[in-house]
Amino acid sequence: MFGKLSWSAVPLDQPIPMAASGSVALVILAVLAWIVLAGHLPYLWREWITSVDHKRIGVMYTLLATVMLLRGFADALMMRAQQAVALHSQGFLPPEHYNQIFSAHGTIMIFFVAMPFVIGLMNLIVPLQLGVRDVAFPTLNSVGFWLTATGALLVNISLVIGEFARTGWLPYPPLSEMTYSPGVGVDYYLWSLEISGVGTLVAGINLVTTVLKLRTKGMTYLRMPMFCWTTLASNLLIVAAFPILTATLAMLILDRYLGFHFFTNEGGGNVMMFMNLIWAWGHPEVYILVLPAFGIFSEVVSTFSGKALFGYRSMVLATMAICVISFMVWLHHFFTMGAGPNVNAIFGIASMIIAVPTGVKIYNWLFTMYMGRIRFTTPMLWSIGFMVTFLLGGLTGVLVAVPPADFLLHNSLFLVAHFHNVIIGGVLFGAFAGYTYWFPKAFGFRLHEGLGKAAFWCWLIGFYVAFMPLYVVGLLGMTRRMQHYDVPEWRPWLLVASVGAIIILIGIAFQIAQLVVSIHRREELRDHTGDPWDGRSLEWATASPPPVFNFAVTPDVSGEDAYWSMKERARRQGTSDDSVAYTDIEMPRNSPTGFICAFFATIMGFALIWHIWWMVAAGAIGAFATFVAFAWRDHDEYVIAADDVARIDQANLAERRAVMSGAG
Amino acid sequence: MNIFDPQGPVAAAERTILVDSVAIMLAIVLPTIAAILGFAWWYRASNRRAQYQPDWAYSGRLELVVWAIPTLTIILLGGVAWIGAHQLDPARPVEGTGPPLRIQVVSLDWKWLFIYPDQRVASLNALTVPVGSPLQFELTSSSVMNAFFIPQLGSMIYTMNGMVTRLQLRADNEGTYQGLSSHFSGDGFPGMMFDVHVVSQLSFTDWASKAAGSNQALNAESYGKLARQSIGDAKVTYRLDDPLLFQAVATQHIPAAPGPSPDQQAQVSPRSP
Amino acid sequence: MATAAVAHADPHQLRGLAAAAEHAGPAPKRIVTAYGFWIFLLSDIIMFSCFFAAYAVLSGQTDGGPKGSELFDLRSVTAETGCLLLSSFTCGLASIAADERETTLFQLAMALTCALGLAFLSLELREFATLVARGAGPSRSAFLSSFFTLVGCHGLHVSAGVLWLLTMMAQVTAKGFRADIRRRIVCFALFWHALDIIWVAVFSVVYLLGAGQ
Amino acid sequence: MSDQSLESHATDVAPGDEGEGRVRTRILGYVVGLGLAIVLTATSFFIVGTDLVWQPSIPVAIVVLAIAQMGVHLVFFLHITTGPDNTNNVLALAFGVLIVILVIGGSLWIMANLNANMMPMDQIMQMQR
Ligand code: HEA
Ligand code: HEA
Ligand code: CUA
Ligand SMILES: [Cu+2]
Repeated sequence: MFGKLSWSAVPLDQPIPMAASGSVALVILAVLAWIVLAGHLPYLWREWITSVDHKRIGVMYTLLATVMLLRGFADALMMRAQQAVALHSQGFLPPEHYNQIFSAHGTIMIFFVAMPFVIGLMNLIVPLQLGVRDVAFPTLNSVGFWLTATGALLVNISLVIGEFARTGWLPYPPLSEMTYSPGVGVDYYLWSLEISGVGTLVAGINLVTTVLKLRTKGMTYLRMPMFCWTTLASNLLIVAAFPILTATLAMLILDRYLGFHFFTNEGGGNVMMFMNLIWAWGHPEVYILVLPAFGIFSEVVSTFSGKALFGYRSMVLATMAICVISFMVWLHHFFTMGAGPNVNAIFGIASMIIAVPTGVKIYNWLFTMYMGRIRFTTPMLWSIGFMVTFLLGGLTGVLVAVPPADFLLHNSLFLVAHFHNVIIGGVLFGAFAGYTYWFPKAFGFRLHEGLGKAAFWCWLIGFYVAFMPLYVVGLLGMTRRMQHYDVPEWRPWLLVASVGAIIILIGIAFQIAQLVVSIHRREELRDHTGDPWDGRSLEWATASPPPVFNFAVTPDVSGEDAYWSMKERARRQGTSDDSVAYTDIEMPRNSPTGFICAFFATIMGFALIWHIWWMVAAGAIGAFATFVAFAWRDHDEYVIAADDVARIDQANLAERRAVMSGAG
Repeated sequence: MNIFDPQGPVAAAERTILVDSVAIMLAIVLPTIAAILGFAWWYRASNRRAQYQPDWAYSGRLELVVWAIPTLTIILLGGVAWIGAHQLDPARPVEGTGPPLRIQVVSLDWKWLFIYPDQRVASLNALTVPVGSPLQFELTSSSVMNAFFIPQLGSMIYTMNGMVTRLQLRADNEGTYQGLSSHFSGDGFPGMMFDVHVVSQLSFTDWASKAAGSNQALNAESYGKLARQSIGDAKVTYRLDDPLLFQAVATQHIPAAPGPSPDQQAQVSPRSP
Repeated sequence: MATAAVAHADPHQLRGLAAAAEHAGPAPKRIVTAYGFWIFLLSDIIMFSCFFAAYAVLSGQTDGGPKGSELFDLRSVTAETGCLLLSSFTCGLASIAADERETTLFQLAMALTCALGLAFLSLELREFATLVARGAGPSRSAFLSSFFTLVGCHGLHVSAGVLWLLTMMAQVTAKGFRADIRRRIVCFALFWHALDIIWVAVFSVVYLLGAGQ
Repeated sequence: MSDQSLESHATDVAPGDEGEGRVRTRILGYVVGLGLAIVLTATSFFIVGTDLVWQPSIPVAIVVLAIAQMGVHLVFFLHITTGPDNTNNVLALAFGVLIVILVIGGSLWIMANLNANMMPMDQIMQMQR
């Protein structure tokens, strides 16, 4: 009846995880109870859960990422603590725990922190920058988000019921095959990624179509803000790479569930095929993450330097070059598998070539600052911190792209330091820059600057203290994923690294404080103008937060830096007349399709993991029925009358004008 | 285990390539960092002496430079990579003073088996090699992937069931070094360190003949016991009864190791806290 | 607002200042929907390319079991191919009928498409059943694993297509040729034709090249 | 998305769109496509079963015929052409095809190289036993 599931799957005999997950469950229940009792449920359901508004969905994506960041960071702290004590001893985490922790940390950070963070920001901002009212597929967008959330949920269920994979964040066979990993851990991994992978693909299709087909009048390709370009590139990569992940994991699933022989030791299977395919996805994946961050930095640097982006066309070219070349380098993750020298060298050189367009980007940001007037706000600090830090990470990346150097450094902590250097220094700093930069747009008030700067400095210093020592131990021969070790020389460096993690923790505390304090003082931090930073692109042309329809009248664009040039012209021409012709606006209706789909997907995923076949069938039928029901709807749009549009818009304009006349 | 303290030609060459590559890149990365910090400082909004040109966003000459500098660096570095990949191809023969020594390596859950087919001996978790001889490794795995790595001798290489990878190294100084598995292979993985004893040619012959007289025999049967999962095995030397044992493993005539035993499988393992 | 002491312009009063003839604005829904679906199809094709790559790499790994040339029955494949080709044609007729608002013709063409699709599926299932009965099931060898996965994945797509097709017939019956339903018909037609393209690759690579091995 | 733009989108065509055509001509298009596809398929099947062609060239011929037939399907059934209004559709297709080529070609090359270096088991057997 319940497949492999029994009470023994719940760790009742283990006080620590039980107490930990029990209290988390209690907190969640308490929050849910509060929501229901205080009567917030209808509001949440109406305004958020069923929302198909790209801004709301964007916010929910980032929220998911932030929550999962905390989980991923808890794992990171435990790893650092374990390695700090595990010299000549087992430390406090036995191998079966430790191995789950680094696997969960990597999986969560990549799929449920970095991905949702950048996808959230793109969802939130890109339609605004393009000057349109919505994305291409609003309801599908919601489905995509909820499927991602399903994946995250399944990973976290594995804490309480069963176990997570103990194979690393990429489950290399044959270790991940049934013979060597008979538990349900790998199955949790596989199904949560298959499900969230579909969600990501949907998000990618949505954003590609939005950028290519929905631009406001006059918004030609070469007038799009850089962030739209990097969004396009990143989502093209999603669309091209995620099917590879889906197919590869499907093959592993078939091996595990139906006794196929893709990657088994028996039956003529070939494990190398897995490495090959998974990295054909995996390398583009890291650029999926970092390209949007590059876009954010482009916006931030040019805004706070008070200058147009230097070498815009070069930037576009570099972005698209990275997009294509990233599909030609994947072998650099297995130089040490024994391929011939020609293959190794060609892929090594191809990897290095990516340094050229990336370098062009760095120099273009540099020359954007040149002869600018730089304001050191928090987003700008993150950007400068990024430029310096990412250079070092890129340098070590290019170093491991030299095959003979990689023969020494592969899988070492040097490599771990490389990728944290580019991911934290690139993706995470970018996400934080975007978060502070666009927060006022999303919520109507700015974040506290002082606390933000404090967080930045802790992160920056903490990062260097936590990861520079890992470069050193890597050079001292330490490999990754070691639950304990017997080499005393490594110890001091690992201790320093734990101190770094604690400094980062303080940084995170500042970020949380920043959020709390800013919400508290939101009235004095209120952004009345819709344009708190003197911005350049169209998202600043509308109110903060923008009305559902984004723009009362969609703007007409006649050059790069659309909003900046509008402001320039207004400055030259003096004041304006208000005779705007408002029209009715049609907006898509909210829909619970996404949430209900995710509900059935969760059931299906869970049932598949535990081999409860009747429940799988029930979930599948439910999901199909949801789609048919959705397709059967008669009215999928509602109309906002011109009068209402006018009222909302005039109110916003009045507020804006009041502030401006107050400012002189 | 410091890779900056190489004990053989392969490791030494790789160390040099590593240092050279970093130097080449630093030559352009350091000025870039300086420029970033410098520009950020000089063009701060409060500096009234700094020029402000809000519309300056294009300069063909600068663009050219911006593309050219990284390109040239990469051409140089790419050359290093191309030559290095060929010169230091793991399978490429290494010269040496002594006679070449064939060693067959099997990674097991979770220990290392070293087979010396010509000496008819084998050893577990300890590798003894003569100084100066070209060491010709052939490697395979009894079950899951591992990577064979002696940091001070150079190049690591994967081991995989049903396949044979090749690696050629040489040790130039006597002494004891550490080797390890540098690819995660399951619960016992961190325990897969092994000692590497680099000894004189004479003591190597001694060691081999002593091992050949060992009362522990390595054949299909004792190998079958070894292939079961275990952690913390002692260092043992064997006389090699079956000189084709390695081939039998590599060609899967001996099936892949079984993995966790059924009672381990039955128990649902604990989860991360 | 200290940081932004510049004038804040109202964006829309500047409309029409410069004639923006270069880009006309957002595309209509029909184009957006079809384009999005087109992107999905491309990603689906990339997924298939992984299965093709796996098949190509593993097709020699028979583990002592039967080879392709011993297993494949080209007559059955010819019949399957015929079914799919004809169904592409009838599917095209259905698109035309939908554009012309010809309900009867549309339903007829869709029913034919469905019948051909089901015929294809039953032929394929029969082939699979014979293989399994002969001890050449997917867990026999890596070659057979990749064969069943590649061909089966295409079969699953066809099954999903049939399900979709039936839903579309029901929708047209219930709601007529509404704009959103016509958009879905366009997407369905794209999907069905794309499956045909993949089948061309399947019969060429798997059956025809495999029969020669 | 609301249908804000009622202007004509002369520069844009949806994939699958065949433009304004009379029913007769449209049906004719499908008939021609079907005819070509049948001829190409038949040729493929014929070639494998005959001794009339030089055997080693058969794989090449099959691949070429398959590509031709995919082209036929694209043009006559999916209505993807190279017209200026089709730029976006064709570019997307080109990107997809590029990735497919990279993934399949790259995988085959890499795997062939690895397999050769790790020597197929049987060969070791022949050499050693
Ligand atoms: C996005 C990717 C990502 C990120 C951000 C991190 C962040 C960190 N990682 Fe992680 N790591 C990986 C991806 C990532 N890691 C991967 C892929 C692996 C390999 C796994 C494997 O081996 O299989 C790995 C492995 C890995 C190891 C294993 C090494 C080994 O194999 O032996 C260690 C050890 O210490 C480690 C440490 C850390 C630390 C200390 C951080 C810290 O920097 C933690 C930073 C903390 C946060 C990022 C969270 C908190 C921030 C907030 C909550 C902000 C609040 C925000 C708002 C209000 C907006 N990581
Ligand atoms: C966002 C993530 C991200 C980014 C952007 C990068 C960027 C790069 N990475 Fe990294 N990488 C990872 C994430 C990332 N990587 C992860 C997660 C892994 C490990 C996965 C695992 O095993 O678990 C990894 C592993 C990894 C390997 C495998 C090593 C091994 O397993 O042994 C290699 C090898 O080539 C590599 C190379 C590179 C290169 C060449 C770049 C380049 O793109 C960097 C380019 C940037 C610059 C060089 C700086 C700016 C340039 C200039 C200022 C111009 C002038 C400079 C020069 C000419 C040098 N990376
Ligand atoms: Cu890996 Cu052969
Ligand atoms: Cu990579």
